[in-house]
Amino acid sequence: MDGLFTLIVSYLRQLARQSVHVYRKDMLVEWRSPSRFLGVLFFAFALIFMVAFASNTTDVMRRQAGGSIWIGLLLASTRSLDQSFAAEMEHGALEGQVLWPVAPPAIFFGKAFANASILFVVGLVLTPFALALFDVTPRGSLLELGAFLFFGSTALAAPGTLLTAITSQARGSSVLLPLLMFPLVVPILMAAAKGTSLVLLPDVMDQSTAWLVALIVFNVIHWPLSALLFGPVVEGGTH
Amino acid sequence: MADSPPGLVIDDLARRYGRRWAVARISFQVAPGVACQVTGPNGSGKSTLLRCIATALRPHHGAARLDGKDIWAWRRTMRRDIAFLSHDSRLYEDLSAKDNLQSWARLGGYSANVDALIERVGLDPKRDDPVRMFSAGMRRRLALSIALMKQPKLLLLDEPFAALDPQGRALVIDVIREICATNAVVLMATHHPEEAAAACDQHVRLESGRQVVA
Amino acid sequence: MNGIIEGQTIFVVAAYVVTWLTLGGYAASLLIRGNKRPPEDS
Amino acid sequence: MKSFKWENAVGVFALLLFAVAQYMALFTAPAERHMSEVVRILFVHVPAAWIALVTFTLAFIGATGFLITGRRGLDWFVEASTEVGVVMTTLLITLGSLFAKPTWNVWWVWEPRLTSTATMLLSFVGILVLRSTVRDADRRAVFSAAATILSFVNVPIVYFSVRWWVTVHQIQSSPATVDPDMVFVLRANAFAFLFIAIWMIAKRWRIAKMRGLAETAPPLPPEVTA
Repeated sequence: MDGLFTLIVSYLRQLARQSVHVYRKDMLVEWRSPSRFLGVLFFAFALIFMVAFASNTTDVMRRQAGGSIWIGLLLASTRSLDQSFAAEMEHGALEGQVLWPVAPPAIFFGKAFANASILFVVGLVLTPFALALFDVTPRGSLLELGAFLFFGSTALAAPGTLLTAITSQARGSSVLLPLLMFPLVVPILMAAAKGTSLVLLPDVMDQSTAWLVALIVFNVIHWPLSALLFGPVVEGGTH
Repeated sequence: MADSPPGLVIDDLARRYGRRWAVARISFQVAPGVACQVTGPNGSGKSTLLRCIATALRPHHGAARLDGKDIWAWRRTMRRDIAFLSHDSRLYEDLSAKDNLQSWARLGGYSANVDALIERVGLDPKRDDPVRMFSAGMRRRLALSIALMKQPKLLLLDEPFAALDPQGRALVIDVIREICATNAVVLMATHHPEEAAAACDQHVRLESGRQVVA
Repeated sequence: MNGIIEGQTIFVVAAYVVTWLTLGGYAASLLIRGNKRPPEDS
Repeated sequence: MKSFKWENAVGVFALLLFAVAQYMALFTAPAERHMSEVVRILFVHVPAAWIALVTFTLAFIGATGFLITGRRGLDWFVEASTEVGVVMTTLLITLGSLFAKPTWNVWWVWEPRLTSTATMLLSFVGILVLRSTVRDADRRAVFSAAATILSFVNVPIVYFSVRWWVTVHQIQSSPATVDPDMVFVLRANAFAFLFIAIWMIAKRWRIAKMRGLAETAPPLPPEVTA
């Protein structure tokens, strides 16, 4: 029993170590090619602008602010996921990692967390801009707003990373990813948008915390499940 | 199953794509410390054979064994000691040569001397340039240095001479001899049998997926 | 006859017709596809 | 056909049962007091809902089994049950709309059950599109198994999150004072749908098998004699 315990602990430590290295590598790639990140950022900005143009009154805009931010982040996430896997597929680096002594869940955790980080940063830059544009003064705490951005980003990144690993190996990936991803992230989008709106607008019944808990629960479900499925997906050609 | 001799044993290996058998009925052995070259026209199944041995593809029939162990069944541990230089360079365009090597070393937990490796493949002056600026031959050299990092027991080279200048080809021959000296197995697919003969003692020829028995 | 609005019967008719058409159509497609040999290549 | 196939017996039985059950649903079942004739829609709507869930559950079980065992038969089963599930869910939503219009006077309500059903349909349609996009049989099988598991797990999550969101909506519970005759007719239709679905999945499985074998099972070439 003790032996098994040590074995599990050493496996988890190795998994954590490898995940950190995958994460560092991904962030380094992002850091060395800032134009990709800026592209995603301006894509999100443009979307927010379009939403603003399409809404007819300031009052409607104000109430839609939370939802608009998350629509912008969701669409931006499909761009950034696509790009992050394009870098992997360009010279077969993803296959290289599979053939390297790296546990597939570690590849998943590293990449998914890198994607979540990028999304979180986009959210951090985008939100003040959106608030100014929609003329909203947040009523709730900024810390809670940040928590929604963080857990919303991680919740989107987990299934997004798994599905991009699938679609980047298929033809016509740019159409397939939204097709598979959007139905899956309905609850995440809803919790994030609803919660963010409650932080921005007067939250008389203090419901925002419940939505934050919901987002964390989605994370707890999606991260391990996607990590388990990632191995077979990246080794798909080998079966 | 009869117990396998040490080194690489290919036992009636076959792999298909869709309805087509890319390779079938391949059987040969390579003893430790020996380099073997695989030749054959384009599309004869050289790459498929190497990819099967490298655990990038599961054989649909038969097996490849290294020191008596089925490579596919033991792939999780075997991957630590099998190095594979494929057509894909496994490089990240935006990272420098050094960053690329360092990332791969950290990922696999290999304590490699990255600077020495870069020097070994002759990319010393370019170590901090992004791979985007590299020529095909330089990428090939860098990919080779990634494979060398593993200090492999089995080195698989898929057309290592491609895009390389004469010095580069001499480097590959040098590397093969060096790896063989560590009692490892080297298997390379190539279109240059004369050049490869300088380092290879064994020869397997494929034609449309079948082994040509000499 | 204790119906509230006579026009509602049309929804019942529509529902059953849709059901028959969907199930029947799909079953027919299964039978057709099942009898078609796939193209033999090489 | 050359040999007897068990599913054809099921199919004939399903057809007879379906004919009887539909006749009862249309003509002999008593119309409910408040909603009059419209209640007859429930005799097809509710079975479609049950069977749609059953087929997706089967797809989920098949997908999990495939990832564990790697048996190709299970992949064909995933393909079959997903497609039948998509047909059933499309029918279910159409019938739901036809029931909602005369009773709630709208075609669509943002209500937990409807929203989660629509999400489920979209997810599984996406999986069928994915299957049609991936050429390589092995990859196709693994990809769709992973997507099926993810989508199936997501359905209850959507359901509960939407329910949490729209707590204002009345829940269309089945009336406690249901006529036993109605329950019988409902069950008869549900079983008819179940057997139809079994026949459809079996038929679709054979098509998937035929295509799968045509795609990837040539015999190993003979030994070369030196």
